[in-house]
Amino acid sequence: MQLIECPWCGPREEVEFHYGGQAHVPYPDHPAEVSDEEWAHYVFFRDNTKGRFAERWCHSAGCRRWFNAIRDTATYRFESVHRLDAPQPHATELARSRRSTAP
Amino acid sequence: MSPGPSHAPRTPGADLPEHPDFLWRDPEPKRSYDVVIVGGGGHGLATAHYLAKNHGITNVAVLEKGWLAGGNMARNTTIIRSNYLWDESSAIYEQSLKLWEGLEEDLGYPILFSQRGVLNLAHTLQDVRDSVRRVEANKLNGVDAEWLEPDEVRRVCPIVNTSTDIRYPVLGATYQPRAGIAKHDYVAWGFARRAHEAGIDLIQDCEVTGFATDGNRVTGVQTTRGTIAAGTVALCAAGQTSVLTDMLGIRVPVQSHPLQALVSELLEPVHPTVVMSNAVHVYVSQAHKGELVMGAGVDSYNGYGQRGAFHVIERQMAAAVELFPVFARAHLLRTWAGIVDTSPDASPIVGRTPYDNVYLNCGWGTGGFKATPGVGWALAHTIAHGEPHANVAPFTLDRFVTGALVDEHGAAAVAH
Amino acid sequence: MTSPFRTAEGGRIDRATTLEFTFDGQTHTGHPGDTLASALLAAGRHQVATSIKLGPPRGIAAAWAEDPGGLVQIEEPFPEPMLLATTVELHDGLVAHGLPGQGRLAEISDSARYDAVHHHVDVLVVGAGPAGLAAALTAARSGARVALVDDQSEAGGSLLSGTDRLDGGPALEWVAAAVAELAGHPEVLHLQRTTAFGSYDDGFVLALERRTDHLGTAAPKHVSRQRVWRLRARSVVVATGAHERPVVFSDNDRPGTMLAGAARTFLHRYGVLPGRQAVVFTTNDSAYDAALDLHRAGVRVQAVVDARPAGSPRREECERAGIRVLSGAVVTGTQGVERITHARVAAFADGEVGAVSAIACDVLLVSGGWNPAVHLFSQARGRLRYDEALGAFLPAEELDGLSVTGAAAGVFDLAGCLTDGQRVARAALTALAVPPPGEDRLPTAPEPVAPAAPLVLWRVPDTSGAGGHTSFVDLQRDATVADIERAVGAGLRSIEHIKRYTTIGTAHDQGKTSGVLTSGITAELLGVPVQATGTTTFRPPYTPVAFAALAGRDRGRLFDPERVTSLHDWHVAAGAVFEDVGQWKRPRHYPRPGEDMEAAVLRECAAARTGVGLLDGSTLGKIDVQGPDAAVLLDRLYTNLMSSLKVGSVRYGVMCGVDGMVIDDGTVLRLAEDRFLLLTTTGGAAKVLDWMEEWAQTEWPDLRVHCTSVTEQWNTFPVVGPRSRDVIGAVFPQVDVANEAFPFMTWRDATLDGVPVRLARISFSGELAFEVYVNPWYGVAVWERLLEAGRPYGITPYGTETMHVLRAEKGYPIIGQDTDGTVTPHDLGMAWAVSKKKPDFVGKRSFARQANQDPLRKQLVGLLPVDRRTVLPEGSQIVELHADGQLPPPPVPMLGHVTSSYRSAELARPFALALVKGGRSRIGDTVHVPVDGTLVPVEVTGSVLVDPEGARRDG
Amino acid sequence: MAELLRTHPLEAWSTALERLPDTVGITVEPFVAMAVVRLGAVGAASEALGAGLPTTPNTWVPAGSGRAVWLGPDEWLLSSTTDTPEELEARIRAAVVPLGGSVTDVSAQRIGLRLTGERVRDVLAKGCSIDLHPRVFGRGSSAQTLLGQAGVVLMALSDAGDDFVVLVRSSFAGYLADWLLDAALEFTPTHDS
Repeated sequence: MQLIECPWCGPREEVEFHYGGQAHVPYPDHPAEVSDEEWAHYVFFRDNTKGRFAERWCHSAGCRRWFNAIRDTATYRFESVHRLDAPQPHATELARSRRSTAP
Repeated sequence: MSPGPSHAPRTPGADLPEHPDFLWRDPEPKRSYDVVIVGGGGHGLATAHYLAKNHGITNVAVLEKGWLAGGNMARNTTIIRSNYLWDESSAIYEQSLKLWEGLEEDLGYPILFSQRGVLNLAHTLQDVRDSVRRVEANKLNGVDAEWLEPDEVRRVCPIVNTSTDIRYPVLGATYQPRAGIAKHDYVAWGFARRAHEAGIDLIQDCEVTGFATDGNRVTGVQTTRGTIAAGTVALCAAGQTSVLTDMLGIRVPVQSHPLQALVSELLEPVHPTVVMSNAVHVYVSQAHKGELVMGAGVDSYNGYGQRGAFHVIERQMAAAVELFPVFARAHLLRTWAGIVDTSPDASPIVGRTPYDNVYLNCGWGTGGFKATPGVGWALAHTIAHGEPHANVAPFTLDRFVTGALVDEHGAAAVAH
Repeated sequence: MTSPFRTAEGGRIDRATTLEFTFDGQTHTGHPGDTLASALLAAGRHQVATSIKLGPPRGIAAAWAEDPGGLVQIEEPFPEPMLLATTVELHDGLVAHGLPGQGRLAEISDSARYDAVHHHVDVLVVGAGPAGLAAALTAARSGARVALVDDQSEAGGSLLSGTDRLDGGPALEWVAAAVAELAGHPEVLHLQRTTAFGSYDDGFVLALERRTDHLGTAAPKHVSRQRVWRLRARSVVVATGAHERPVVFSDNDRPGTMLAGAARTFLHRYGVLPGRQAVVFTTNDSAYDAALDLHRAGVRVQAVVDARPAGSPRREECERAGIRVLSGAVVTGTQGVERITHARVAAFADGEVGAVSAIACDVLLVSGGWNPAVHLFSQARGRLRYDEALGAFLPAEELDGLSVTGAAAGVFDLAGCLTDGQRVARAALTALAVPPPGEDRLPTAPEPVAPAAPLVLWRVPDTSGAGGHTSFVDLQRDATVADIERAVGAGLRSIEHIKRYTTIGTAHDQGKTSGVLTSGITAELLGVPVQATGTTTFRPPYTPVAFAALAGRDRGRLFDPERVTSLHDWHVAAGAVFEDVGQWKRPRHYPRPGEDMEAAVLRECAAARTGVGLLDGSTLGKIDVQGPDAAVLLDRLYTNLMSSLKVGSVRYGVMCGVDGMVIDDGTVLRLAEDRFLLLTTTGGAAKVLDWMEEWAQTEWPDLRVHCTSVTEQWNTFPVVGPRSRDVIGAVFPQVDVANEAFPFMTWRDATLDGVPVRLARISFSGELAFEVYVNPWYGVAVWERLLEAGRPYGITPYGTETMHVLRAEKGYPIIGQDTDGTVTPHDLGMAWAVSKKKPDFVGKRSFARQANQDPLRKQLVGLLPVDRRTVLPEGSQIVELHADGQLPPPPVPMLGHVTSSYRSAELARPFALALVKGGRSRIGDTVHVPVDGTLVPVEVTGSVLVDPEGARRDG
Repeated sequence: MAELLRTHPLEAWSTALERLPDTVGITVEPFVAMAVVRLGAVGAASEALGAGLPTTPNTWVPAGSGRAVWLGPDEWLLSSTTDTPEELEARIRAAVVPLGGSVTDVSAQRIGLRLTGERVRDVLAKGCSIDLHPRVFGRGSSAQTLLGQAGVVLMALSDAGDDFVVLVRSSFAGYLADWLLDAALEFTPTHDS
């Protein structure tokens, strides 16, 4: 059972946290204008990186604040945690461009 | 109460048949194959077997990054059932179950398929509604299924706590008599041996590091043992799927999570069937040698570590003792974890990809083992004909665009 | 009853007290401090069990958890399957018998208590041997918070098994002093009988304390029998020692064959002689201690058989004692039936075995070297390396916050263990920025005799003609050298495959003695280095742990919290039958004497439809939403428009997920321009609040809005029925309850004896209805006022079942019952609740997807069984018959399923709600529902079956 | 009509709690007014409220007749033993709404339990994963965390680790009381079940 560093409350047991999946997936500015496929990607498709991964967590049993983290999905080690108002140094680096799923 | 001195030696485990004297050879990879299957687990090996058996395609390599069937196949709780809610799901799982019923003969391998039945317990009124809904759908789909009242549950599995004063009393259960368990290593090795006999190369310690592509075709697979040219590529890597699709630049809506399981010491037979419970999350069977085999819930976060958090096991034990008071002093002997790839609608993703000659098979979540022969059969057909087999046709990648999901979350029982 | 093999004196047992126990139906005696194994050996009994597959006898082969032989079943004081006789502490009245392989569970449930405790320390030391004690003392002396856990009944580790001396006195005197000193440090937790069984991230170690097992029937009932310690340490020191390893030879499973170190333990710790006539077979110097100690204790040591051509520097010591030492020789096999009578010995050079001669003995002591107990290190994902000299796997790296010391790290001499333990502890303290103690004296240990290099010998070539079939590698699984040879012959190379093919290492001992042997033998057969073969993964738990111990106190009523409203005691007193809704207990109905649920519900429904009924709706989720942008957030999360809602008014709203499927619904009260009160479903309360927080925090942090749960801040009592206005008017005389003054879907504030109360005209039944909101401090009092005022009108408390009937008659869906995560508002016929004005809201975009345009989507409709009798089971499927009126063969196309079904007092017939493909286009059609093998014809209707024009809600 | 009577969710537990020895004393706190304050501009609010709101996470401070507990970077729980719930909410509203804050009466949302005695830390340790050692969790410390399976707000009232207040959602009160009584059992030797 891991300790997870809440940016506000400090290290707490992992049972106090809720996992929010990949970070930095913004809600489309104009959903009505995106294609079905782009919309599907927003709704269903998330990176599933093996290794360093930018993801969202919420200290649900504590201060109930969401935050971002860089975690290695192979070792489960947390590299860093970030308040939502903090800049995201790794975001761009971790973001990947992908080709479409259209057959 | 005490049987006193030990009697004539019982021989648990003696019912485990010997493995054959020879299983498979470790060949050097050839330069080129008609079909390269990435992933030497149950699905990959079954696909190889049916490619040879049903379609005469034998110039095939199965690439395994570690040891054969050492991933989820070696780590699962071996529950086999087909009592799924939606037509699309019950179709492929039921065909798979029918194949299971003839698999021992087909493979000439004692896979110990034991049709001891599966109970899915209902603990709330909504569980009951969902259960009846699933049973009625199963019947109409030709899947054996019945609804059991608590006293009937007790008759099928006397050790289940059906008293009304527990936190979540058992209000009944769905029952599929033809469901059961099998010995996972035996199944995998049975497929592997047949594939090997058919001339298919099973290549271990061969990790895929990249793909050579030409437009919308993959021309070769780059591996730690050199580049291998491929006419067709099938991805059967379960939890590792995204690692491969990332190399191909294909986005697939799966997330890899740790799924833990555990086993007790060998015990005298107490548990005649398989019991699964959603509200009181536990699923348990007593395997052939007498050990209790249990699965826990999927850990919440993405993880490729083949290990999970122990609080999940502790919660699992609480549920087990709550539902099976006699388990109190059974002992946890070993825990482990696999990596399950879960999809947004808890249904698999099988079929075409943006590459003309690459087929995808993933997203089975916790349902992969029971589907092994079924998906092997369908994927082999799909590869041989270049067209999706009817049983996998509904499970395309583009259903997430059209919205035609096969959502097994809402109304399915425990998704294991 | 006698103990012929008990020494005259010595040992750590209390000879003054005699304990009586029963094994295999025979009564024996022993002493406090004995294990079941030592007491049996004292009685001259080696055989404990028979083998799992083949059936020959199996005896005690080691002195603790690594024993592969002595599996027993406990019968008294309470049946417990499969324990090792070597780890069962003796107590009066113990009843046990040997196991051939399968344990037996009790038929009755276990009444013992189990619990878990969280404990935080700076330094956790696992193992109270010399290295562990030295480490613990150093850490404790620094004033740090320390925990020392050890699996034995007393501290000392290997010192308990020998005659070592420290500071010129018996080493155990130093142990006693160390334990006393630790007890004097307030920040030290020292636990014996506590096995660290799992090591996880961030210094998290799980340990099982056996608190009362050794007390037998005298165990106090209010104290937990076993406790799981959840230890969180900033630094972990693993000092778990090493397991002695046997050498494999033919017939090495014969009772009387025992690890040499174990024999020393039985002698020194338990005052037991393993036999009268011993042969010692070794590949290293450690077994010479066993030979000499047993000799001094009066055992005739026939020979020390040392596989090393050069033998040992300790040869002379033995010869002075008259013990024959055969160097460059091996034991090739044993003779005897139930018990060893002879060891077969032969010269051994360059892997070749010479002529065999038999040496008489009743015990054969074997040592093939030592395997450091690296389990906890490996579980923490530390890499291991194979050490050619030791023939064992050692930690290959330093881990953050976890260090290994003593024998577990390959340090085998006493002085070395002490200094290494201290060094590791000081390093740990330094890493934690805790100043190591100034005064930190170690006891002086005698200069160790430089040992001769051990020989790494996995197995002795089988000259018995059995072809390795009697050369056992894993005694618990009856797996032999022949089995490994066969696995390799089958084409297997991976040690994981070998393990599965042979089942080695899968038994109770999880391969403590067989694991490394298997790696070694496999490497030999494959002609590869042992490092390349490696070991199978070390997985928790280190030793087996009872399910109940891990379940802890989360059993019975503590298994999962029961949530109740402030009215719960009243409901119980009123004879309510409860329903589990999530974690809540809700009254389902209130049967009167002689009433079944159907009768009670018909009565409750009739009251609500014709008089007045009262419901405890307090479990509904309530969220207070405040801030200048409150309306903006609601507009983005509800499908309908909330910003246009007037202060003082109420609106029903639906929430969808981004996929456009309904996730929750409820009413919204606008309390002020910048403040709303949201009502959610009972089950959805937490999800909806989290959902709102997630969007507000992660997506729209610019919105000035705050959400606060007030679910338990308000009781909610719907007062329902034509006479509800009379009741509310009577209880709140100051409120004008006339329809014009207090119209439908509005709310008003009122007070009752100075207590603020909120009233709302909301109807989930179609009847004239008011909801009363009050602080639960006063909940019971207000509830009783309502009952009192309603008495003239026969006010009737009703439960969830009646609530469901009433709402279903009106076609109001229950999210989660009439929906399953695949249903849109349009499918529910709620297009009216989906705003067309708003440019966007969560889920809107998904409505435009292809599958959402399908005219054959399932839609919510009503069903009326044509026979006017059948109550369709909820969950029933709906089908279309062939023209011939027959059911087509499977797979039968299904149109949908019954989501809700009730008997209606109002309609005087049963009815149902259902999701049906293209349902609204089928209204008027007759379809069929299979029920118990018959096909029940049902008419498809609209979903609103009672008062479609809504005349009643205004009374 | 007679004044409306108040009922407490733990009335049925009172005798069992009274039977506990002093080493694991558990008493039910009387009802007090409580309100959740949400606000960015802390300084100003403290001034307006005439009570300092703690800005250090996981701490509480005395505030008037009650306490101010840190719940989040812009969230506090204020209590008062002298105000009625309505008075407390009104007073705070007047102070914080002009500053863009909000306030919600949550007086009945949670109930309070006072845990006193030399063994209460051992009782809490059976279900609370955070470190309650006085060195790290002395007077003035607070935490929102899990106790057993119930979410709680935990406050340390002494530097000796022998005096705590636990706030728990009212609907979980019975569960937590049962949980605590069960956890305290081993410290009540007279008790034999």
